[in-house]
Amino acid sequence: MNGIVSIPWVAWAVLFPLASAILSFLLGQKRVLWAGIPGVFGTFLSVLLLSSQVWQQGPQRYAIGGWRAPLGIEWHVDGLSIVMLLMTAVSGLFISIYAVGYYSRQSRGHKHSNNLFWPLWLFLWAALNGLFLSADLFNLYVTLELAGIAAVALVTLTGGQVALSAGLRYLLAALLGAMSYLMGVALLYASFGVLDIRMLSALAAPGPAVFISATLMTLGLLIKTALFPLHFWLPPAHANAPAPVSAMLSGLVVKGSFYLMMRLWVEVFPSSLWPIGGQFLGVLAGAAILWGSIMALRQGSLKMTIAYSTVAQIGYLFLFFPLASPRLFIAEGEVSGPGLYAFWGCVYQALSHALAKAAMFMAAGNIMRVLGHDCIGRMDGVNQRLPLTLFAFGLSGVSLMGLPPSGGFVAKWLLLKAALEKEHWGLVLIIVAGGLLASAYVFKVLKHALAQSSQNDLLERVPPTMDIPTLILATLSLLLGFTARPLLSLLTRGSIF
Amino acid sequence: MMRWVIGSVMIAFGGILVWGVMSLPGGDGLTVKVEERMEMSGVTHPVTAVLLNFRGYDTLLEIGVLLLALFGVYSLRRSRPDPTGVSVSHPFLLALTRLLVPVMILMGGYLFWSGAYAPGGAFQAGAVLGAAGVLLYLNGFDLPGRKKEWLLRLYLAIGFVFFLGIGGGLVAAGNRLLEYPPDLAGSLIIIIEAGLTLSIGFILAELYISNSSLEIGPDVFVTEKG
Amino acid sequence: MNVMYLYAVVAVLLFVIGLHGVIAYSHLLRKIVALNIMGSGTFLLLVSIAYGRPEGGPDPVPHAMVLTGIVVAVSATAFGLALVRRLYSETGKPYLPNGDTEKSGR
Amino acid sequence: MGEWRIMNLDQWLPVFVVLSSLLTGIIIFFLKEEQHGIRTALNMAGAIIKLIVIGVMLHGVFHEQVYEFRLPLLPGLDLVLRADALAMLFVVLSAVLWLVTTVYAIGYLEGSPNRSRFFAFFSLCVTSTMGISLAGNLFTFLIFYEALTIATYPLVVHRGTQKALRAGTIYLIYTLGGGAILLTGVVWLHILTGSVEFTQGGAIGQLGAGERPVLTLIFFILILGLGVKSALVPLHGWLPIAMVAPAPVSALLHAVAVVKAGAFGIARIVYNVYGIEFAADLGVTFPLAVAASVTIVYGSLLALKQDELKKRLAYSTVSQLSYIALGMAVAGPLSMVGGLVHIVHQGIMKITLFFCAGNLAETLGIHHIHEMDGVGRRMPWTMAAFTVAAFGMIGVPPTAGFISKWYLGLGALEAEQPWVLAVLVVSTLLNAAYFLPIVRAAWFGKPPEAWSDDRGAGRFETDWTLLAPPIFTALLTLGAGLVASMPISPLQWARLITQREYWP
Repeated sequence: MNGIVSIPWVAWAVLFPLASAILSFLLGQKRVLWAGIPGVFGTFLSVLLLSSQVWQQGPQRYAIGGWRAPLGIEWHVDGLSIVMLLMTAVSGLFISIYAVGYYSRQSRGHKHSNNLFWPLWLFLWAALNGLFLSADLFNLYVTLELAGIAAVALVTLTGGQVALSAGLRYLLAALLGAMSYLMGVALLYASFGVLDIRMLSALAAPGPAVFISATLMTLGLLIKTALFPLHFWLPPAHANAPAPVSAMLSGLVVKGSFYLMMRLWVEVFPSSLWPIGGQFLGVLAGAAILWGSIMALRQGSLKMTIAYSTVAQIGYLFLFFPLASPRLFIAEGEVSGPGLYAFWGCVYQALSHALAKAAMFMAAGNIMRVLGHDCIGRMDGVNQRLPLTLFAFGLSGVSLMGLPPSGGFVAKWLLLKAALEKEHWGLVLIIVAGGLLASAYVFKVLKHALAQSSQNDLLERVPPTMDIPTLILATLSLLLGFTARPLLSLLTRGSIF
Repeated sequence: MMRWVIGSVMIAFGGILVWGVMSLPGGDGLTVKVEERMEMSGVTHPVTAVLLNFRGYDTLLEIGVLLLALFGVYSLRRSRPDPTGVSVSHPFLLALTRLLVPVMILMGGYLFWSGAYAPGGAFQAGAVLGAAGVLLYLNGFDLPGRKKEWLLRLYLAIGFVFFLGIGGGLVAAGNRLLEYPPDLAGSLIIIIEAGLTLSIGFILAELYISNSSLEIGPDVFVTEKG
Repeated sequence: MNVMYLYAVVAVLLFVIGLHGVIAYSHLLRKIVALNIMGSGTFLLLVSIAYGRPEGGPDPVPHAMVLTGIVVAVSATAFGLALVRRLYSETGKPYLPNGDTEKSGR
Repeated sequence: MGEWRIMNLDQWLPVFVVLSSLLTGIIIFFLKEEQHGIRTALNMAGAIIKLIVIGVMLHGVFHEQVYEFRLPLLPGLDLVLRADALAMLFVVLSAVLWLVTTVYAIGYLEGSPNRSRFFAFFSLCVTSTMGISLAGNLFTFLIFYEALTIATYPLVVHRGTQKALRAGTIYLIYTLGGGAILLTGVVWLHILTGSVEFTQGGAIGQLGAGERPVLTLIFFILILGLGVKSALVPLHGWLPIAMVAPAPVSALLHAVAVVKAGAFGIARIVYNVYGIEFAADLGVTFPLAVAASVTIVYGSLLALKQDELKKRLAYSTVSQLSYIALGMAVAGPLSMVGGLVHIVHQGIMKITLFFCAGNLAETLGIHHIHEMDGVGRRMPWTMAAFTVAAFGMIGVPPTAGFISKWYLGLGALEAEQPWVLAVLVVSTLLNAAYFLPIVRAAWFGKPPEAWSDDRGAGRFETDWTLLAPPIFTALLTLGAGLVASMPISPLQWARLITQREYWP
């Protein structure tokens, strides 16, 4: 037992997906799952065991190569990293199972489309894990690029004209964002000579170069996270990717750059940036919630609706910036205040959205598989053919609407509490209105899907590997409503505040 | 109208950036730290020491990015590239290639070897090898290993496999990730660099070659004869 | 006045020129070239700040960052060009189609 | 050790009450359409187990035993299920009527599609209702209140017709909007006072005077949120439209569960959050009384205009429900008894009426009042039940309705608000005006030569599963009035609650 406790699971959380990615490439198309499946479970278990280590022993620092910062690269694993890693691991596990089903049938028809899914996806997972672990600004840049290119390659897997242009748009946005981020890193390094986040937080003093680099890095990450009005690339990319890819992009990938932004604002950038910068981001966040929801409501295709819903839900994440401010509260036993609630609420929003949105895109994939299209107006009869999928869609919808008892409800409760306590009436209104708009677009879909169909023939079945993971993820997004206490307590381990 | 708006925003942005860099202090960064630990790095050239030892993890991921780009291009291909169809077969080019390719391979080897103590290293070497591969392809020669797909995949991946295998092996042995024992550091880095040189050469060549299979008809850029 | 600042100013100007190119042009090749110019600006800045202390040797860390950055840029460019070519072969146009998402970006 | 074990089990009883229908619902969802044997067995087992557990708890609560289950959800915020006297009033009502309605629904839906989905969500609705009843704080109440909204939607749109889907949309617009308003109020109150536990005599009465304007505002926000489900005019618009749902849904949910959830919530806010004395002191009860009175009269007037039977019943629900709110708003012990007991009385009477309406529609295809001439001869048992319930609604002794109105009237006099009496008299006249013509036509009208859409039915006038439930609830209606002075009657229970509220 002692052995398991002392193993550096943090390293395996990155090594497993990397190794299985390259192995699944080496093994070729026929045997790809020989590497893929062990890789998925290995990664999942590593993250789980790492979490239990952090839960029991507190935050970890890991100097890669034995070289301590500032010379070397260090990983820093605190509660926030762990929660993001867990989010990725749980969603990733079920998305992977779904993908096995999704590609099992297609592979007979298309030789080219799927054989690279597994290496790409495992690389993406490795990149996300690396991103959540890293404490080195330049290393973070590399993980961002790794994740970005893997994501674009996954979008273009189907190779259609629409997917290609969506992928290109995504690639350009991702590269622009990363470049802007890198320029900021260069300026910070030029100013302070270190790249480690913790060291920078002690050194960084306000000055022109710091403000400029903060602006550049923020802008870069805003593009990558697709905050309104920089969301232009997101809906086509997320809507035109294969279903498991949409699930991981909407659920996980955008959270990566958001996580980084949160960390930078709290730990690196000077606190004088917050009053104006935070409010500015708050305005964008509010606009994102309203605009994304309204656009979601206006879409005729299911996947576009879900993609625009992501634009809106990303807005909720950014409520962190107007509602929290750094060092408002210190984790010395006594924790309270709107800032803490905003922090909790946003992270919980990220979590529950990850599960719910992944489930929703997977449900959309099932519907497309059976109906052959994803036009909302022609969805009658889905209820008869795919009751489990539709139920899963409804469950994840409950979380998106922020209705109890779901993870989304906990997030909304915390955010609403922070907003009311800060007497930020505009945001109170937007949080409530956003929930109602979300119900409008979710129930729009349900309404059409529940309509009685004239034809009852089963065109095509989906394998249980597609149905069941969808339902499990959706159920988990609901059950998140009951696990807030342990998760928030984990989150506060070595809190960034 | 839009042009002027964008232009003036850019000018303002440039002005702010210039103001920002003029305020930079100009410190010496991590020079001293690197110098202090050069002896333990296993190489004598500081940039190589940073790339493959102090910040070796960055380099590992970077090879991952290169591979990912190749995977991306692969998934866009419509068919497998066929060198016989795209041959330029100009006698002059053929002669040049026959002359150049051996020299390029030799130069790649030199660059790889010199990286330990002078500017150079796996990337420069790999780039030269990649160029050699492109030249060969343009003359109708195929890459070695194309006939056996698994062998080609192995060439492409071997650098990453070595790197990751050594990094992971060290973890399994109780070290930290990529923590080379000081006395083995030099040799391990050589092994990794050798693999990287080969793989980078192959990847770059494949990135170019795959372009011909992206389009439906005959490749318009390469098949122009004469 | 340190010579570093001369390079640094040129570097950020390259960055801005590149950014302008990405935003102002719609031809995809131009966009990709412009992104590379942005990248070059960033790399030049990193190289120039390596000479922050003229008397000693250059700081190797930014040099390593530039080498890594170049490989990343090459990878992204190669993939981007392949995407453009494939799109061109499908649509006959080297532009992104004007969809409903065009409102907010180019 | 033994003591500890008993305490431990006690704590879990409220959870069993909730789980007995939740688990049933989940299992049923995964059943195949044709497995109706298992489905029926599960439904009945769930309902009966629930009744047994409730029986144990009822005994305990009467002897001042506390059943409380607490699950921490967020720091400083618990999910609390607690069985107090008021909770038990609603729990018993819903549990008994669930059993009855399940029997009815099995007969009603025989042979129609999507029954697994129907019974699954039906069970989820009951689960939510149980949660609402047993909620020990506002947060828990909110959770189940919203869950009820979601669980009801698939039942409203069950038939999947365009009309049903449209009704579902309207239902959602009202209830989700109300839910959002309620959420805002609850969070706001939470910030001011911390977790709001339902306490006898009120939880927040001790707050400083400076908070009074905010507390008044929050009171109205909460009532606005709850007013949608309890169909206070002008928030009642969804109720008549939602009648497109199958009869068992209309019967249990739109006569009992959903609308009572709103009314019950108002009771919790008035008695256990603000406290009746503090609420009266704030001056918030009078506006509530006015709103309730307007609803009573306006609802009756609209009922008068309907020819569709279910619509008339729906508007009658709008009107009758506000008796409950009125009883609270008058702010005296006797009127409180009247209001609370009406939660039960209105439930058993209105469900009878809806069962009967369902029987007419299902057996003879009758949907409108003008088609009902002489129907008493074809379906005497159904119409007898209908007549009893209708008399109850009017308030004719010795039915249950008479007891409610009697106590409301006495309460108004006791609280020196005689205008309430006028409201009661007007309402009673209107009740009579829209129910008596139906009864008269059914018994004394001239029946047609043949019933156009008669599906016939073996031994009885209709299937026994459809016939037994209304007769049973009609007997309850009579019984609740006849044995009102016996210790097990709803009236005595309401008196017990009132006693504990006023003299804790």
